[in-house]
Amino acid sequence: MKKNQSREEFLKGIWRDNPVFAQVLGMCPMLAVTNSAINAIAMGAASMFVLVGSSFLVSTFRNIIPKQVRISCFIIIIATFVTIVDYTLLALVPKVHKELGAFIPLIVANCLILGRQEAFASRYPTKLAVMDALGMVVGFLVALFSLGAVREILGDGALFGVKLFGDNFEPWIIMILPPGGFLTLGVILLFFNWFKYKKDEFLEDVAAAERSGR
Amino acid sequence: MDNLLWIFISALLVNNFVLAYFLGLCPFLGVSNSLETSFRLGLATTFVMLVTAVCAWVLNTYILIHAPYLRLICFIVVIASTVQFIEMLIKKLSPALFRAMGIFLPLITTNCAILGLAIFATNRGYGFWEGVVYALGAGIGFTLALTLLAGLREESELSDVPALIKGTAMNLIIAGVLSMAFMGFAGLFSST
Amino acid sequence: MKRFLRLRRSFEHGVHPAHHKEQTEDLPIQRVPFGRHYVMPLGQHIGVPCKPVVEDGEAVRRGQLIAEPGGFVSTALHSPVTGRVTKVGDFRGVDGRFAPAIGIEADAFATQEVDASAVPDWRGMSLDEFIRAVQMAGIVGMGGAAFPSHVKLSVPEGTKIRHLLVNGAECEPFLTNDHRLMLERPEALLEGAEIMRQKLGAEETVIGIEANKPDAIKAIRRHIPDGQPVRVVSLKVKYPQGAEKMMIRSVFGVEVPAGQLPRDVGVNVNNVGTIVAIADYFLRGMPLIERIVTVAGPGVTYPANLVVPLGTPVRDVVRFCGGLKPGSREIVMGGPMMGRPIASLDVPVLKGCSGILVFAEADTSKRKEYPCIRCGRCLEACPYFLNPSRLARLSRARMYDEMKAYHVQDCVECGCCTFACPSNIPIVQLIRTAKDDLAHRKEPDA
Amino acid sequence: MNDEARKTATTPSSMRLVLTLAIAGLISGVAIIGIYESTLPTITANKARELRAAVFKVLPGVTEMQALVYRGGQLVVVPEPAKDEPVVYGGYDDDGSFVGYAMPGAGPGFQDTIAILYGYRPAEKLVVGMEVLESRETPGLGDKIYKDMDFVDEFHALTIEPEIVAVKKGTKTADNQVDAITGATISAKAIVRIINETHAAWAGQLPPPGSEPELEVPGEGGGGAAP
Amino acid sequence: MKNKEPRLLLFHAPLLRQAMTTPKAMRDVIVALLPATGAGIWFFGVSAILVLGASILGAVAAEWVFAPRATRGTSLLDGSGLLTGLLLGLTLPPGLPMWMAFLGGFAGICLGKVIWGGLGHNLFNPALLGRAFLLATFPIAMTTWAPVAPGVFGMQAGNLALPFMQAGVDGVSGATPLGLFKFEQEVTPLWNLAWGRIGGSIGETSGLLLLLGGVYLWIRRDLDWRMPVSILLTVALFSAVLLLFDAERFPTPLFSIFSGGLLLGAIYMATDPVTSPVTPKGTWIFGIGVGVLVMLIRVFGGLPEGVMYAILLMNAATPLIDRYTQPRVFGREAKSR
Ligand SMILES: Cc1cc2nc3c(=O)[nH]c(=O)nc-3n(C[C@H](O)[C@H](O)[C@H](O)COP(=O)(O)O)c2cc1C
Ligand SMILES: Cc1cc2nc3c(=O)[nH]c(=O)nc-3n(C[C@H](O)[C@H](O)[C@H](O)COP(=O)(O)O)c2cc1C
Ligand SMILES: Cc1cc2nc3c(=O)[nH]c(=O)nc-3n(C[C@H](O)[C@H](O)[C@H](O)COP(=O)(O)O)c2cc1C
Ligand SMILES: Cc1cc2nc3c(=O)[nH]c(=O)nc-3n(C[C@H](O)[C@H](O)[C@H](O)CO)c2cc1C
Ligand code: SF4
Ligand code: SF4
Ligand code: SF4
Ligand code: SF4
Ligand code: FES
Repeated sequence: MKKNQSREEFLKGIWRDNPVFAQVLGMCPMLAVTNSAINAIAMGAASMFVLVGSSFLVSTFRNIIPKQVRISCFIIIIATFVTIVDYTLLALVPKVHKELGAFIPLIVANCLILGRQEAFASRYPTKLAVMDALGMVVGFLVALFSLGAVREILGDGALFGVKLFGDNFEPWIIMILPPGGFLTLGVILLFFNWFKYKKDEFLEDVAAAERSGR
Repeated sequence: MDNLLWIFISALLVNNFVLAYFLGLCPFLGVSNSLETSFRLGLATTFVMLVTAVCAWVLNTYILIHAPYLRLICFIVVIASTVQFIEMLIKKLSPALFRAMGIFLPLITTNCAILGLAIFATNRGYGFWEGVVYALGAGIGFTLALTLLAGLREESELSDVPALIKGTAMNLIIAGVLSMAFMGFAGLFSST
Repeated sequence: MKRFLRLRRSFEHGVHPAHHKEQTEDLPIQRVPFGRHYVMPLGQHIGVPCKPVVEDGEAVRRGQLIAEPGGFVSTALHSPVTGRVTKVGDFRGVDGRFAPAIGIEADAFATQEVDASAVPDWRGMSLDEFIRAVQMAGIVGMGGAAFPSHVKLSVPEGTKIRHLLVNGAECEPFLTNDHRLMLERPEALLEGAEIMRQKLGAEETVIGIEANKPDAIKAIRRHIPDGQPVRVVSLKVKYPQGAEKMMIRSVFGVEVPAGQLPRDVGVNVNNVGTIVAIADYFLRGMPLIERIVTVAGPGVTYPANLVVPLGTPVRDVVRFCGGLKPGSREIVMGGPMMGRPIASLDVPVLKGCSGILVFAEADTSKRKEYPCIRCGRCLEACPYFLNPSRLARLSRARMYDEMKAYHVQDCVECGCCTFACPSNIPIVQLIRTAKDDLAHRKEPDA
Repeated sequence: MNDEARKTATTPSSMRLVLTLAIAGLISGVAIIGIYESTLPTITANKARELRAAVFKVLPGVTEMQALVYRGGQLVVVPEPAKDEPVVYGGYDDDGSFVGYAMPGAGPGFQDTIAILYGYRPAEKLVVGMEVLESRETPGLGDKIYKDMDFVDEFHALTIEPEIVAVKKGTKTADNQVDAITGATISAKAIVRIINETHAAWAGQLPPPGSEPELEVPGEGGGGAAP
Repeated sequence: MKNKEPRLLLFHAPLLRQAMTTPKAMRDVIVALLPATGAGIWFFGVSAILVLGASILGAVAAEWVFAPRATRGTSLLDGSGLLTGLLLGLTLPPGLPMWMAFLGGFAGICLGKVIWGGLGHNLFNPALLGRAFLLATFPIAMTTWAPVAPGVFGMQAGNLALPFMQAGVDGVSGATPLGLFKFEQEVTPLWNLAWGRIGGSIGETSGLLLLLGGVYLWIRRDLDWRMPVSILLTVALFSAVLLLFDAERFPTPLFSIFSGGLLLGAIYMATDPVTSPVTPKGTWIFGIGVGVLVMLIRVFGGLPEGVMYAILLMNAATPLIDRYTQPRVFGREAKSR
């Protein structure tokens, strides 16, 4: 029971409640750093560390932290993790850090993370909280990656810096520029809606078939 | 180093916070369904940005040179508390003004546009006035983008937009087109 | 500025439809011979329906009172013919729905003359008696709205009527009944106007006529008795010059404030037909039992201007004019811009029916509709400076309440916007829908 | 949910609130300082390495460098330049003799601020190298200012007086001229403008050729933060 | 009498209509554009035909693909899709690879029209949206101006580049009068500007023919004269004022008006009824806004030309303008809406 509940918590974040596609949270880092797949992954990893870590702490101490100051505590915790990530990346992979630039500190402001603490971690036992965090962040990663991949492939004719279409492919510069971010995400969301719509249609048909079958 | 005019224009149009830096998207996509609200939210944001710029400058010049590692936490805590303090002040002094934009202040204080402003201003080593002008540009730019989007959204209520597209997808595409249009400002006042 | 506008003798915006009057403008007014069956709906005027005072089978004389006012905003009804009441009950009305009316069968052998025994002495009357008399004479606005004229006469304390404005614009295409009337009975018109003016205590009478009826203008000017304060004003040919507020704007250069009435700017507007009806009653004792109707349109064999006893089925009128041409699909009561389409030929001619126009399907508004391209032509057309494009789009989106902010209530449904729209959008219907919705939603609390 | 209930049931004393925050702050402070201290050496080392690499790149033949700032009317060697104090880097060859300055400069480009470092040999008044440290110029167009080697190479022997001018591609005649990049004229001109402005700014402050500051500490040059 | 009762219709008044219809308006605009198009073909040869064809094809294809099955094809009949394609093509450089032109038309209609619900519902000018998309996507190809073709049969190698592949040869950039003026301080003689034997987009070069088409549209009452007039006046005034400061650095009013895409934009694109304000006052504001933005971008901005961006930006502001320039209703005090 508990087992598959935690599995459930994990899975929901990836598709049904996908933070980006379904909940439209944490858009800013989402769009800002996804002009290449690698940046997207790096950002995702950073967020993962922060979200999972803070969810863990928050839900562990959820009974000790008084309601009145919980938000402040959350923020302090998150900010701490972010600072840690910031310095670690700066020390280990300066190149990536330079690419992501100011957007690592901005993870603090990412609605997704604070949102999860408030909505989930502060209410549920550690195990579930971590699973939920993992699910969410994996969903986030999926979104980041798909966006980053599309933008890099079209915008640079490459994936992870590997040229795909030979040298005289004409890159779609716009994809690397800000408008490309908005447009691509918009179109992806469109497909997401379309898929859901088709799915619902399908389910209805099935239901109808069954009803007629009875 | 950069002249003030360029800082202002750059933050306002060329590198608009929303349309070029993707900052403050949540309010941008969330609140922009009504024109009045958007405009007031924009004003509130501009105001908070000004406060932020000042705070950031004070912190950078007096505290953070000794303890750079506290940057993030300091920014958050100080900005949040200052804004809250001012919020109370406004509530006391001018209820009207409070009703106009006060309600938004809590919503804004931790959003990434504000924090972003502080961090960018720091990274570029802006002085006091540069910081203030930067904040002003960024704030007005945010208001501009928000108001335009809100107007377009209200208009699209009247046109039969396919159901699949209605909602966030459409807003993002509008935003995309807007940021495409804002590319026209690139290089404005930089070569003169 | 105002001065300049007054010189122009017109209002802003509006449209210029081809006026198609050549068909009938030179045809003298004829009488239709009496037929057999007549139907007098009890609610053919704006306001409360009237109450029948006759029963089935009762014999009635031409001009005899057959129904009395049902309230203040209501008028009397008189028998258009000498004959027998066949039925007091429901008959098919203009819109095809059944409505209470009095059916009369003409007596084929009676001499159809009005007993002008009692010609009322209007000079002796007090204003209130006069108003009562107008009401009992069954006189309503012949300008299309069929609004009880006595209501307009009864001005509340404090408002002083300074001008009597006689509306001879006849801006609607095809229609020439007012034109012929002014041409053939100028004396009656002037007499009636004088009666009204004196009773209203107005300083002068102004007769507004569109410039495309010079003969009418000349005729009236020629007959003005010296000493009678009458001005005949020639107005720019433009639809809707005849809308009272537009005409007031053209003639006096003032705008009647929205939501207010002509009387609030000291003007009383009456159609020429109404004025002549006044004269006919107070000088010849004939109540309102017949009116002049223009029968025209591409679908009529012999177009004409006819004096038609009220209640005459459209069928008889059309037959008198040689019947319908093949392919006629639409018959309109009133003008082509504001008139109402009728559902069957049995519909009777009413007090407010200024014309019977017959069209083939090709001439009607059965045109392909395109989306609104926001070209703004409707804004340029609307004489009330509304934003029809916006109103139509809001109505489509069912955002009726938002439409109030765009003053949907000020729309008089003149149809200029629809006329001008290149996308054939039924703007007027959309607006009407919204108005109805708003009105009916209001009812409960009001 | 029952712990939820418990929380709301007991309204804790403000004492407790403050305490909680204080503790939280304390812990986080400790954590942060910890990570800071442990990463600081590597970070500074990285920065220094990057800087040295850049300096050596723009000043060919240089193997040693030190940070110089203008204080009290002259250029002095400082191990740690103060924050936002204008700084140049002196470059020296193996036998410690002065080669030239590596001068950081920045200014508005087509999209956003461009930060560069260029090598300057005062003796011949020559620009001998240019490196773009930071730019958000359009990929495929503006980024040619560092991707297009033809353009970068033009800064290997460039007379800086009276001033550098960018001319339409292929029309370079004098050796104070730079062939602009077609399609990215603005970025190209921006680079030139930045160099000219930086040069003008320092002109009065650099000592006459030959009397540059000596190389002080061989080995670790000034680890001054890159602009 | 002879004929039996007809079944009566109940169409509502008004039964009369003026002559103009929306498809007629679109057709008029296409007709008005023919002279300029011809000139483009004359100057740039087969290339022009190829590019125009590709962009029109792209636009129409998008219209067709995304139309709901029920109305598929019918939406093409009003001719607005074709017009969009044509206008887009006229704003493209003649040397552009055909696949790019096609993509532009397709993207323009998708992002600029279909998404909003088709004709009349779009918020941005589809043709210009398509162009903006292309410019941001392929900046180099889009700023590579082929020289005027040797003859009607002249043709650029670039046109035939394989889909998604580069145009191999990269031609000389900045050969437009504006580019020359901005980056080489070189003034093109006015007559060339007016007649159009100059580098530039296919349809933008021949100012006189564009004006001719404009007059035709004005006579047919298809466009709101306020729009072009306000734009051109603003631009002229703006550059006249600049001249007072520095006659060397700034362009003359006539140069400003006849160079670049200003005439094409002011007469055929800013006037797009769908994406410009409906109210007369709003039209003035829109026009002045476009004029000012154009001059800002041209004179102080990074790009040589700004008409497209100016119009798109004002499109974005149109809802606001419309909202605050509601006409004063008859018999009421003047008030915003
Ligand atoms: C409740 C009510 C009271 C009216 N009272 C007057 C009046 O006192 N004076 C007047 O000139 N018209 C009066 N009218 C008539 C209208 O002004 C208008 O003449 C009538 O509706 C027909 O005009 P139309 O053909 O332009 O619709 C009144 C209308 C209504 C609905
Ligand atoms: C759009 C419109 C056009 C009108 N045109 C005329 C007209 O041409 N002649 C006319 O007598 N009344 C016209 N009317 C009716 C007048 O507004 C007004 O009701 C009438 O002249 C008042 O006189 P009555 O009550 O005697 O009809 C028009 C009304 C509207 C709304
Ligand atoms: C999307 C886009 C991006 C651009 N990016 C740059 C850039 O990064 N740097 C630059 O100098 N010009 C850039 N430009 C401007 C033009 O490419 C260039 O300034 C113009 O062609 C004039 O330069 P030229 O005379 O060398 O052709 C860009 C233009 C567009 C449309
Ligand atoms: C005067 C006029 C100008 C037009 N200009 C444009 C234009 O610039 N771009 C465009 O895509 N469509 C234009 N159209 C066609 C139509 O309005 C356009 O396809 C709609 O924007 C599509 O909804 C124009 C139509 C007219 C009547
Ligand atoms: S009723 Fe109709 S036709 Fe007659 S005058 Fe009035 S508007 Fe004109
Ligand atoms: S006239 Fe028709 S198409 Fe033009 S704006 Fe009005 S409603 Fe729209
Ligand atoms: S505004 Fe129109 S609907 Fe309302 S009363 Fe006047 S005519 Fe009737
Ligand atoms: S019908 Fe209404 S909206 Fe249309 S023109 Fe007449 S008054 Fe204006
Ligand atoms: S992530 Fe930027 S405001 Fe929410």
